[in-house]
Amino acid sequence: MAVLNDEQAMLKDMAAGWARDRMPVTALRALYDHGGGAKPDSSGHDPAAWTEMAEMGWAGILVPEQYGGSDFGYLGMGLVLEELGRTLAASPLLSSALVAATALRLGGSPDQKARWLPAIADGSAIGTLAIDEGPHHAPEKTALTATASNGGWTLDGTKRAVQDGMIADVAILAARTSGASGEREGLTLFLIETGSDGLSRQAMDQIDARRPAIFTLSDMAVGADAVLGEVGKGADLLDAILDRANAGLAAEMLGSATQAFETTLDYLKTRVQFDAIIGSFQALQHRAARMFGELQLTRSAVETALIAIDEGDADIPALSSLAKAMAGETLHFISSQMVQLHGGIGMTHEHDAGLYLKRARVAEQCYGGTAWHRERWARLRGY
Amino acid sequence: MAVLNDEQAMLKDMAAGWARDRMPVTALRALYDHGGGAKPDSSGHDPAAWTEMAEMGWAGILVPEQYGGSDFGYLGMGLVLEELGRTLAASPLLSSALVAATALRLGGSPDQKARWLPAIADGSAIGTLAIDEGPHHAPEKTALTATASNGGWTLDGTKRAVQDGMIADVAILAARTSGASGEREGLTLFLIETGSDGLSRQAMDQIDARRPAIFTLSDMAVGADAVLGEVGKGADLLDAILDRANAGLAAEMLGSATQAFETTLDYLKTRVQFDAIIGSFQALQHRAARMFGELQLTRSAVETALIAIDEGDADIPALSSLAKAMAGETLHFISSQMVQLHGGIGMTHEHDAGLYLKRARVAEQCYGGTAWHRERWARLRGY
Amino acid sequence: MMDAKAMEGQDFRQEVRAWLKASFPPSLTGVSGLVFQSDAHAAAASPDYQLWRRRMQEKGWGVPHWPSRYGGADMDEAGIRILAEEMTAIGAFNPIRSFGTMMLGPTLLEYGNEEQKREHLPPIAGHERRWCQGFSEPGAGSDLASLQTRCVDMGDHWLVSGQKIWTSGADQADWCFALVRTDTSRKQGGISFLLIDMKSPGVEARPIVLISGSTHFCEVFFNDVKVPKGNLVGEVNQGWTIAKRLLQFERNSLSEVKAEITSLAPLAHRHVGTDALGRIDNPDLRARMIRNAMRHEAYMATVRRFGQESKGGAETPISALKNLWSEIIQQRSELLVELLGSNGLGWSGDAYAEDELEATRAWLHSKAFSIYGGSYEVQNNITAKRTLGLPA
Amino acid sequence: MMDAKAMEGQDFRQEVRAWLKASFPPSLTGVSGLVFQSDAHAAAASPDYQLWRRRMQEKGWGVPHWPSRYGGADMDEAGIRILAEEMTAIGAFNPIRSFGTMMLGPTLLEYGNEEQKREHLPPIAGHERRWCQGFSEPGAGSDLASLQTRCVDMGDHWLVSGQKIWTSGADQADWCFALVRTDTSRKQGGISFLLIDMKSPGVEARPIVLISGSTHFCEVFFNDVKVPKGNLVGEVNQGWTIAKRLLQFERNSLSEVKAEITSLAPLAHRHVGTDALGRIDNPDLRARMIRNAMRHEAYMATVRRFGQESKGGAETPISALKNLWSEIIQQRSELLVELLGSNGLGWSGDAYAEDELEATRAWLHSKAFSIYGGSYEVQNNITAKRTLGLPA
Repeated sequence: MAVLNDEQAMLKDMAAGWARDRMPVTALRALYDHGGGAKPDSSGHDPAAWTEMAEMGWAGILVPEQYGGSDFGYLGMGLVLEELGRTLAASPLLSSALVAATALRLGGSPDQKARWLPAIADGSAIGTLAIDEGPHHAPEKTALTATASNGGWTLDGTKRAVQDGMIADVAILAARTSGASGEREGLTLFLIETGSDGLSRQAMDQIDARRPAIFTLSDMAVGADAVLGEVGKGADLLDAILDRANAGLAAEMLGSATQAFETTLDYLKTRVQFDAIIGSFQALQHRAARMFGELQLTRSAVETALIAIDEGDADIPALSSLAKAMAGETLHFISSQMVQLHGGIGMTHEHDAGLYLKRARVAEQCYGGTAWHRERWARLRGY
Repeated sequence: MAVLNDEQAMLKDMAAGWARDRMPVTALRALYDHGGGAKPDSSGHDPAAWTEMAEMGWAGILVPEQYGGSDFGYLGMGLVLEELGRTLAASPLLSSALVAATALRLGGSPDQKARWLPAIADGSAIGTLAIDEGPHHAPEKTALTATASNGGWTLDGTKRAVQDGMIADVAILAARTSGASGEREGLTLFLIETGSDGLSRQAMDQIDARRPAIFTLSDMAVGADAVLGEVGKGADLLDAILDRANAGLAAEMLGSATQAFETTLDYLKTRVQFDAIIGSFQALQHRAARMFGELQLTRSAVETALIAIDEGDADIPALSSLAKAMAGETLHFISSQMVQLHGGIGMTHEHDAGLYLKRARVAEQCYGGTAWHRERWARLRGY
Repeated sequence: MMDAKAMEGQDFRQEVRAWLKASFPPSLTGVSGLVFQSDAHAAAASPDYQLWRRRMQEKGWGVPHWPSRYGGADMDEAGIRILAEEMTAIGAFNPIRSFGTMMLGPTLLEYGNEEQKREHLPPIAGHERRWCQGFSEPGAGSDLASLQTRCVDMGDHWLVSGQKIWTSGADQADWCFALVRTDTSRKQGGISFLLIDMKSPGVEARPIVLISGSTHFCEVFFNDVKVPKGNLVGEVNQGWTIAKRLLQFERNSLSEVKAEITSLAPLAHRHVGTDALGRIDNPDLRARMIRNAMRHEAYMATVRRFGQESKGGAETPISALKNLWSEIIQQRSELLVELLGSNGLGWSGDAYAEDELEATRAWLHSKAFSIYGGSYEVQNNITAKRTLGLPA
Repeated sequence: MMDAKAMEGQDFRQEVRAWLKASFPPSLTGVSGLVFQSDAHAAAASPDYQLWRRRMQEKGWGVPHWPSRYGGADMDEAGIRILAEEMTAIGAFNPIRSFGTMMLGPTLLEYGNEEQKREHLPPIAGHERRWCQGFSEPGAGSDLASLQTRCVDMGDHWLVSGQKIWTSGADQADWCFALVRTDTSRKQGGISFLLIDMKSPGVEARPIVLISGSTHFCEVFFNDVKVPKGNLVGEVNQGWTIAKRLLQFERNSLSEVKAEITSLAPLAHRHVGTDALGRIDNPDLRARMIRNAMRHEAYMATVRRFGQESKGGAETPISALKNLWSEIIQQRSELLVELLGSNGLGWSGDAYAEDELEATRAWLHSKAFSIYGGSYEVQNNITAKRTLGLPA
């Protein structure tokens, strides 16, 4: 655990307590249909809980004070996400308060900031990022077109697996204003309202009970002021947004892995087989030691990335990819062992182990999977 | 263990007995200088032992009967190599009786066969293969040039790590008669006598006490009859030779891994720490189980490749690479665990563990390492 | 030069080949090699499949080595090998193969009395009676011998009370072979092997919902169930011996897998894309796929090898094979989901293709492979002690 | 706004910076980051290195936190941090750092009497007296407490007889701190911590040849060696407690590594080559190098993190860190040898470059990392029981 200042320590304790009391794993379970998948009518989160989170100021942690936020920094946001990750709490905090807020902070015009940051900070508006069009993370492959038309733009194309897409009011969307699929040049980010004409949304029923969306844009007209950042130069801005998104998501995954490990450790200390507490079997002790070691590496990578972002370190891209890749591998390892070491009961939908296992795959894939981030880290480090 | 016919079973028992009595690990140790590396005057093997091996007919196992061999097949040769691998026996059996004999079988003209196969079969001549010029296996990168000159050829260039190169009488050598480095087209194999003018040899002092050589050829003149196979079309022939070489080497490595495992298992059953036989500790039991499992996969891959060669299976290339890659990974794993599980004593030069560890790296690199064969297998299987 | 026996073999081979040619519906060719269960289920429901099953049953070739009076074909090892080879040659498969033919059948042949054999073997050979296995209990998972389901001798019948868990297909099954406690004073030595009609009063099967959504496994409750005295297999308190033998058959079948490996490479090319050299365009994923596929290929060769060796009487290290198998298949399932990207994360709905949803469920289901039929840890213990002779 | 203490800090920082600028020989910049030992040794032999050591010794900055009367500088945590930061900033390093400063020194400060401190600490702070550690015995490796070397009270002296093994540098050492048995009736409770002059009659050190060719480790024989009564540290039979404390210092130092990671990528580019995209031209090797390098980077961040946390009093899970470290460094050593290809297989001779031969020896030596200082297995036991609280 990084050394925290008093405010950070207080925030962490607050988040831990709230997640434990208000958003235990049973809260996620309530979103599930019997046997898995989300309830047909589910929005993929608990609106009442989101209101409470906003009231506690978490939606504004990354919003500058002049726009009604606390500008508390990414390590602070990471602490909250980690605690929510422990109980697999489903909320738009990452999509809106981290990703969308970051996009506006880094690329928003004064007007755009004034229009959206206060609403994001008080939770009245939910934002998200809409990038990938295929099943694999590949921003440079953006094919959704933005054509200039009478002073504004017309958008046509599709976005898949938009996080919290069904509940988002506003989305930062990557479009191609020039160049061909595969080129960084010619990418432009747009700030679009999801209620606008020309945009239709379809919910995706995901194994983690979240509800990402498929966006279909046909002849969707937006004004020139919808452009976030510079026309055709969106790739660098998008990278900067994704680095912060991945560091934040890695923090959530660290929390999930930590809790999965602690729950499993408790089971090892109580379950009896062959007239012995199974935690006394050396093979399981050594596996637990390995899980603990992987958790240490992951925590260090995650906290290093978050601190680097707060300090404006030049190495943020590599450090974020390191954090996300480590978190992905560790969470798979530990959530799989959580099932394995619980035995048959861990295979049942009634037990929590499966929920960690499922969330692990979704979180790993989001904003680029472990393999994607390993390759990116390798390119940045010259391998 | 594959199901053997009576002759094969007899050959295996004979090889096992001889290796145990005549070529125990201490025989290899005798080649080592104090502290490691080969004795300054060492030839990297025991000539007297080689004579005995030839007398037993092993040098002729792959030589057709008309040339004085027994034409006993690759599975048979693999059985002998496996038993010799158990005791890390150093001999030119692989280089000469398998690799060189195979080259002549597959590519030799009637004259070339008549000239060399009988001598290889009775052990009076030692053959080998000279291919790589850099530290990594890459036949297509052959740069050693063969220039046509008055009816024959002039060879210029270098070959590194030629197995048994200091004791070989004849070498099958890959040269470039046309095309550029990296191209398969334009490779030609030559049959050269190591005593010829224009060839100088330098011994390499290797960690496994073997003595490979660096060949330096300058204006070396050979006749047109020195060409093995077709001019410019040597690549396919070379692949066929290497497939058999790798399957045979994998069999030797399987033997080394099997013995390393059995020696370690015996130690686990006798060594006492914390007032208990360490083999009773579950963590070590499970590691032993994993080693045993890897050995099973490796044995199957090796025997499948050898049998495929004897049956002329079309899938030989992929099966040989599978065998070599599995053997490489397994031998590293088990020889490293041999050191680890023996503890401090396993780190000493006096103990056998280090000899298995060292031979493992050399054998794995020879004729293409695990990484090289994984990539080749993947290309062949369409990954 | 070929001896008389081999000649016969040749004649038999011709006979088998001819019959298969005439009897195996071409529409079923390669069905046993289908990647996706949904396709396999569809095939199994086809009239051709029913026809094929009926024809094999009439020949008794679903259980060729069983005596014909129990629905088999009295076939010897050589004949079985020829039959298998000829079936593989034309892409045919055994449509009778089931839990019953692989586990209970062999056990009854070894320990059942004549009456039990005549009563139960023919319906198994005919694929007409479904069985479930009542072994595990909530407190007796890896430590099976600590099971508590009581079985009391009431003179003219047994009275059974207790709870079983992880009983696969119990809600569909007609009969259950169960381990019950007939002596509380000894652990292993107090267990008996009992055949219970699932229609008996007091038997209740409740499906368990697994993380994959499957409801195949059940909890089974026995509330004072009356069982005829004749349904106890072998001797009273001999159940543990019989169960160990049966579990060997089970591990055998678990480590058995279909001969062909369906490569994931084409799927990866389609879903991930290829680079300039035609390689899967994700180096880290590709490297892991290659290693897994190589191990899978070596594993298949290992199953074939022990198939050969066991004919020579060698003992197959089943526990080691099962752990290799579960590790390799679990990795493969994860790799399949990974290469599908966000399309591999769906639970239901038309946002995902049928085979994508199935790949996801299959991955979740694969987590059970290292738990049921003896956990990964238990199998390693068995390998260490039984196969490697390490001290307890 | 900056408080008084911080002001002082600033002044001290200026002072340190000025002194380092004046005293650290520029020729030694980055020496601590050298990849190859041969280069490091060459540097250590240079006059500049000797000069640097002498200057640091005069300041007492080799052991800044030690009392000045023992050769230290009475420096507080804040000062030590500033010194470390300023040294790192200009690529300087601590030339005094040794076995003695890291292990025996701290132990004597905690358990030694005044006489022992005055006698032994200054020569350690001055890098003038070499120590070796006499703990392990042939029958007492992982199970150290079963050691048998006898130490009998002869009234006016101790009489020591027995054999030690894995005593690093014993043939070069001036003194040895050893664990000896003063009570045979109790295991841990019968061990004492004794300081032995290696020049005493009856002491013999024989180098052991390791697989790397190194003769750094020795067997040490004590044949009726007379040791002054004053050389026993702490109480009689308190040795195990003292040793555990010292081993903590050792594990600390083992899990300590130099701050910079030297990437293997440039070496791989040179020896393996690059593809069209400039990537290491061996996909499988590259994938393994990447994973190892990422873990290495995360490990370095972990060491830094616990460095921070320990200041807040948090306990560092040393056993877990040591296992991560040995695993990562061993893999790295294997990868380095692998990327050298056949050039990484040499023992000696001019067929190989100096750094190639050294990489090979380093790989062989690295196998010891998971054995000495508490084996991989023992460290996992400690993590499971002490850190995770799992039952024995």
